[in-house]
Amino acid sequence: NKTTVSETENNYVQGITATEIKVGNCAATSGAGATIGIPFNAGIQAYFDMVNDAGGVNGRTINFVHEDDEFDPAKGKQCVEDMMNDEKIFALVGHFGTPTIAATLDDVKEKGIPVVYFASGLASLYNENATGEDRGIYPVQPIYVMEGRLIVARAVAEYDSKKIGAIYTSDDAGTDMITGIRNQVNKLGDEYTLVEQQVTPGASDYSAAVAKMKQEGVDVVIVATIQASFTPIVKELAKQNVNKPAFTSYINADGTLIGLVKDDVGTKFPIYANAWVDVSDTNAVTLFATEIVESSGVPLYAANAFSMAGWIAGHYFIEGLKNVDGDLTWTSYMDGIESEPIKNPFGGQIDYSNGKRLGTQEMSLLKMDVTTSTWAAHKPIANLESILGDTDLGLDEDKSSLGLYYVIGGVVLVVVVAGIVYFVVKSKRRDEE
Amino acid sequence: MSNVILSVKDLRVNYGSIQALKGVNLEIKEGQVVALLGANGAGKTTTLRTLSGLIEATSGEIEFDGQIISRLPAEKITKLGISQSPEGRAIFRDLTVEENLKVGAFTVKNYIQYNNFERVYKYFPILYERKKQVASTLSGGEQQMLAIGRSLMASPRLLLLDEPSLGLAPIIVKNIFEIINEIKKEGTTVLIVEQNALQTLKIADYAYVLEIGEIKTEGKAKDLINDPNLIEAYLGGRK
Amino acid sequence: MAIISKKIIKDIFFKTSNILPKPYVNYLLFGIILVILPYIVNGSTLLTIGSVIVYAIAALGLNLLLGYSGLISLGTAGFMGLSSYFASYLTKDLNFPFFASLLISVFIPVILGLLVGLVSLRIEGYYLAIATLAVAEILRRIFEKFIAFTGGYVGKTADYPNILNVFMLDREGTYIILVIFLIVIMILTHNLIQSPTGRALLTMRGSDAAAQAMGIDILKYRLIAFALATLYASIAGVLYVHFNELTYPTIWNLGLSLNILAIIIIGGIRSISGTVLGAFVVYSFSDLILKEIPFIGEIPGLSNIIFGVLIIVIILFYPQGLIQIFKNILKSIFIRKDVKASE
Amino acid sequence: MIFSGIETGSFYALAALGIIIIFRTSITTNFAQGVIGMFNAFMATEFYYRFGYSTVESIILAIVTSIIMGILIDILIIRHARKVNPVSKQIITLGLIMIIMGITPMIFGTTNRDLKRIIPSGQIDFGSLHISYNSILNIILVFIIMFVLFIVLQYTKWGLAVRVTASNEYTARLMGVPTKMVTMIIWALAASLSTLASIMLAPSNSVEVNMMGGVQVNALIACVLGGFQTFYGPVIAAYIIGISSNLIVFYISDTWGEPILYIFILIFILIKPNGLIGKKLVKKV
Amino acid sequence: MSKKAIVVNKELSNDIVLQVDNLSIAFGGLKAVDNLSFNIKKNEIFGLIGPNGAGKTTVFNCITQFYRPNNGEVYFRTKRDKVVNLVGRPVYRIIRLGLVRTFQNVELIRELSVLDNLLVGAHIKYKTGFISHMLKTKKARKEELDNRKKAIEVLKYLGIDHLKDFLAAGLSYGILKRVELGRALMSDPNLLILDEPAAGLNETETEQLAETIRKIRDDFNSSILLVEHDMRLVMNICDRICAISFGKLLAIGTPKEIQSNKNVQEAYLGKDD
Ligand SMILES: Nc1ncnc2c1ncn2[C@@H]1O[C@H](COP(=O)(O)OP(=O)(O)OP(=O)(O)O)[C@@H](O)[C@H]1O
Ligand SMILES: Nc1ncnc2c1ncn2[C@@H]1O[C@H](COP(=O)(O)OP(=O)(O)OP(=O)(O)O)[C@@H](O)[C@H]1O
Ligand SMILES: [Mg+2]
Ligand SMILES: [Mg+2]
Repeated sequence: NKTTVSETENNYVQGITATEIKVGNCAATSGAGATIGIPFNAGIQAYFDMVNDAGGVNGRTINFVHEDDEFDPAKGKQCVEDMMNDEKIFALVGHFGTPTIAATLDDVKEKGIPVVYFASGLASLYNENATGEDRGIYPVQPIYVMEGRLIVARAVAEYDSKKIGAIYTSDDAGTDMITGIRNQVNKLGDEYTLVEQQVTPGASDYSAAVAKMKQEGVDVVIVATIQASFTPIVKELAKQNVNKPAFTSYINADGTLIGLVKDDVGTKFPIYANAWVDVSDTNAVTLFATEIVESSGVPLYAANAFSMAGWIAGHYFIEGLKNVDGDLTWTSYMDGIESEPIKNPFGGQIDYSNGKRLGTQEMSLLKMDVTTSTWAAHKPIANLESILGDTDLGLDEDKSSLGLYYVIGGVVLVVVVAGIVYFVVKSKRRDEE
Repeated sequence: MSNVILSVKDLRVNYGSIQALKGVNLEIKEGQVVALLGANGAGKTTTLRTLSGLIEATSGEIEFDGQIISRLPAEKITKLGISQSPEGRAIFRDLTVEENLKVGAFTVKNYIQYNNFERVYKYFPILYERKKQVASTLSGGEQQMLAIGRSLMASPRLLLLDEPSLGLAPIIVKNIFEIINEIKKEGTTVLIVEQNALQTLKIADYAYVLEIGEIKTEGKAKDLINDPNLIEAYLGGRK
Repeated sequence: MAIISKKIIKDIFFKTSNILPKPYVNYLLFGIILVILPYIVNGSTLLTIGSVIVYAIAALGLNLLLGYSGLISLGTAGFMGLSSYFASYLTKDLNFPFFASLLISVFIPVILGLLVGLVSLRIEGYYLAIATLAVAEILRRIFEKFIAFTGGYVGKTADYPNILNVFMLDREGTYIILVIFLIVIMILTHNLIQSPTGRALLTMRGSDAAAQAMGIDILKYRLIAFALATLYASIAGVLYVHFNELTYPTIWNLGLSLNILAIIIIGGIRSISGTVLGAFVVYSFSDLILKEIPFIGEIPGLSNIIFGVLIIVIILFYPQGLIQIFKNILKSIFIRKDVKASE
Repeated sequence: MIFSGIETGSFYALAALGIIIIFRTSITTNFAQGVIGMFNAFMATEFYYRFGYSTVESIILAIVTSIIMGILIDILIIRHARKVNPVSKQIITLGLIMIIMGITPMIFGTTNRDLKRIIPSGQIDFGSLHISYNSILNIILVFIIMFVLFIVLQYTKWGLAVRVTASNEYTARLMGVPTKMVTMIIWALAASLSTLASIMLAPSNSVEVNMMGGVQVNALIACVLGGFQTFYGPVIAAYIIGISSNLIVFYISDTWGEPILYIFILIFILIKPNGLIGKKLVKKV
Repeated sequence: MSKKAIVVNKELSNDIVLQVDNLSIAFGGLKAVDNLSFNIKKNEIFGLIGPNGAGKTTVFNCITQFYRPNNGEVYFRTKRDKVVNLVGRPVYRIIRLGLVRTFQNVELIRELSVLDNLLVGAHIKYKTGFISHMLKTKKARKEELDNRKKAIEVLKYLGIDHLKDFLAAGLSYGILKRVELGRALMSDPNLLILDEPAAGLNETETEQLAETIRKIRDDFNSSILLVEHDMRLVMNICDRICAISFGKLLAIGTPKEIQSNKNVQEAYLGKDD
């Protein structure tokens, strides 16, 4: 099971030399996205540092390069091309940001470069049977639509809730999750109802959405949002005394968030979060904590969900590498990573065999513990099937075909309004003159 | 003989590469009315603006009442008692007449301000009638009166008037010259720039004639008025 | 030899700085330089320069609007975004050919622009600026939420244009289309601002009263100004989506509108070459130069800070824009010598 | 919900007031208003967590730093921008945004932070309506600040000084108005107003780089809705936006609430082009 | 105003160019112009005088439709010898009829050269639209060339052709006044309205101006209506003068008659020393 090093350098695939494997990514390390990008990359770097300190993989150390794309998909696209064509990296590790991923998915597939770990739960990454150029895509994080379904399952299983409230952001995470939530609620049958409210990420007032939850008297509230909106929504729930159990996405299963909300929430209501990582395995967590602090020098990153995600990204890439048989090429790497299920350092595993590209499908449930400021393990890792006995794991997205009619209607409306305003202005002017 | 209140030594001012004043010397005695005459573009306005501190001189010295003011900012100079009715009126267009006058009295105490209001309204009754009107809608002449009135609001010790008669009806122009006489009696020193040279010389004590940035002639107004050559040459007037 | 080269340089620079007539030659020359670029620079630099061209086109429109008619709009990004979504929707979802899609994609924003132009008769100055900002915000919300049409936060993709089924363009080909659009627009704009229309716009900006007294119909010229500004912006939007192969709601935010405003302020208002120069400074300085400097490039955010400082410094010292530096330098080099020589 | 609209409206109002007073002295719309507040909210957390001051002390210290920041911005930049036209000044504030956005993560790191309430807990109940003491404090505080500012600006010599500085700075100096001082005070004041807004907003949100984005846009729109000519117009408009956006979201549409509100506002300013309070100035030729 | 008011065809005796009938306008409570009537004959130089704030500029604004009078009509004989009522017409249409004005505070475009400022005055002469301008069609080029020639002629006429390429921003007030006059002349008006053309000019310049105004009347075959406070100029060149005060008519007559009118002396001229 050893990779043999070719004699002549010419035979190496891009990014590979006798002693080094160059991988990279493009993430926002400045501006608004820096909150995520910097710790994420620190996590990847920490894992590679650890591997390199131990002598690398088969005599090759990992050289991780990254560039700032400022969360601008156009820049991200440029950057990814840079990485693939100029930096000549072997693989993209930790492909970052939904818009950039959506914009570059075709490019990376065309190039055929392996991409391990997407920092996104974009639905189009989901593929039950990848062949050909789709093969190089290796999602690790759960797909948001799937997560939406899982959250509903958990809410129902925990509280037998019939009336489910959901507040979701209008971004990709929120809208994909609400798709899964709707989907699952529908599947559950008529006795289950959904009250949904959309909010704008980064808004300064969420009281209307929360008031709706209160008015409708929901049994549980699902907070299907990214971190920036999670805090204010939970605070608003507490403020308005909605006091119903809250369920949220793994995105928010982040220790730093507890500090932000615990004073407000106190013991008013429990908050649950999905988790695809199991932090109860103290060995794994300690290893991660020591390595990340040593590598980045930032103690806070030891409890940061994004640096942990980066760590996992590094882990999956390396595990795939270890399984490679023969010369290291893109194909052999793909064969390697598919050859056996890869364990997540923090519980669970992903099987890429037979073209399965499903991301993490099983998650545990955490409960916020305000006294210790931690997310305590509440239910072990499980998939939809084992929670509700639901066997259909697909993601049937509901795509409405009304788009075209709306577009035409909108266009007509604009033209008509323009015409009316023109005549009004004209006649007004005639009056005035 | 009264003492010198303002003396200007070798004042030079540039606009970019254009030299507008090329070494101007002036001396103004307290309580006098002094005229500064000269053709278009001679640098009269530039002189006044420099005195008020709106333009910085490249070199030279301005001394007001024993204090060097050439490097002081405009607002400090105004506080010392120099007030100007600028060329082009420069009223605050979006403020009312009353507010404009109030700003004119920014540097003086409230009780003085009330007296000054009375005085300005006495000089220009039309301003009293228009006191709540937004200044930009005043007629041209009314705006001019407002600018002059505003400069009086500060109870200045030295009043600088830049073409005060511009756009005013003949009857008001006569008034203006009477007003100048009146405030002179109260002890205010006046430096006046006018196109209307003859009429100005009639009320002035002393006059300077500027030509392209330099003082060409100076003398008692009485003497200059009788010097037809001078009037012909520099002021472009006959009669 | 040296003399000849100096003369050539002089000719070129003077013409580009609009001192001599017939700047067509210079625009074309500039275009040729741009076209040669792909053979010199690497792929990502090409992408950067492509974006510069796109934003330069939008900025030329805003320059007409702000510099000539004196109306300020903060809605540029909204209009660009709208046309980009139309272009993507029409070519990708409905399989329209490139030119048909271009026409339709540009039509809608222009109608909206005309609407704003109508409104500008009643709302002026900062009210108009913020009102256009509100329009752009509404459009951006539509981009975010009207998922069936826009793809929401995932964004929407497009392909390199396919012209008449004959030219299936690749990136370099699309880039050349960009350059052609830019040069043609520069020339047309140049013609326009030197014409009675340009004068009428300037008059309107300087004095409403004088304009009307001289027979200039304010409504008509405001509509023209807005129509052209949105036309340019939406052409830029269409080119953006085809060149970058994607469009995404958060690109089209207030920041972009402000950046396009920054282009004309930094480059030089009422100057075509200034606008293009400004676009290069705003959209490539940071990527192509600042980030390449070792220390600055390594610390995230530092290049932004330096660029922010740079913008402020430029405005404080060159309120007329960077193009002024060029003109000054050229004047000091050539004119003085010429005067001496002719004496 | 209406009440929370009033509270949010107060934040908008503070920010709008900051924008409007800068507009009235420097004749430019300050796009950096929000990020200045954001930066100083970080300062407050820094005082609280790193230096161990109490919440109130931290807030006061943050206000002090914001005043210093406002003064610095004026001395270093705005003062030298007299000859710069208003539109270019807007771009200067854009440059400020870039600088502050770049510096913030360098100084304070990239994690979101928490800022405590002044009154940590307790609420008044009216039936199903619960209003926290802190909200009441916020609202009262904002009302007092507005009232004092309004009196000062409308009825004192300094208020007049502010208005003439905007109208014509050169002539204002000629009248003895220390315009440099006026702009400096105004920038300091604007910075502290926006800081106050961000500090009041922070406890129900969290302190992060984008926290003031929505406030900034809504404050700008409030200025237009209220009219640039008075100080109280934008304040009233800010409350209208704060309250009605909640009502529209609640009763009409959660997804399209904000666009609908903006469309209403657009239609309104079409009908009343100078805003709620503004009066039309006749241009005389 | 309904359209009817615009198309009224009024009989004007042949030698009258402008007839102002019962013109009134008020701002709030202030009656700026109060029931004023006068007329201007062909090739006449007509002066309008009155104290500050009497309403002279307002009369001009009412004639050129910058203000809409509350009451009264303004009849005008156009270039094509048709009589129209100006009241109710869009401001920008007035110049096409042959009536053009200058402003009390010079309204020139600072960014444009002197020549270009004059070309703005020829705006109504252009027949091509903005698309031809963008494409620089042959017709557009020819038009531009023709107007340019004409502008240079006018500049020569006013004696400022050496300044044609200077930007308006840097020129002195006296010159600017002349440029504004030139701009007005570009449209070949048959009535020229001048608001305080001599303000800020010194005595020599004022005399030159008087000459120029007379010449314009003769060479351009047009009538001239002017407001001015410089009595020497007014008395020197005007054929007839109308004096108003508080918006009301005081007197109409020859300069001599006006000068000796008691009311005018009291309200406007002041007693002679
Ligand atoms: N802002 C300026 N920039 C450049 N040059 C200027 C400026 N202001 C004045 N000048 C020039 O400076 C010289 C003096 O101008 P100034 O206004 O002082 O003359 P003046 O005597 O007041 O003339 P007038 O009688 O026309 O008011 C003139 O040549 C003028 O062109
Ligand atoms: N838009 C307006 N709103 C209110 N009042 C106005 C307006 N326009 C003019 N007025 C008033 O109407 C009166 C007439 O003004 P007008 O400008 O016609 O005077 P004028 O005769 O031209 O005076 P001057 O010789 O001083 O220029 C003035 O008292 C002025 O304040
Ligand atoms: Mg002068
Ligand atoms: Mg007048």
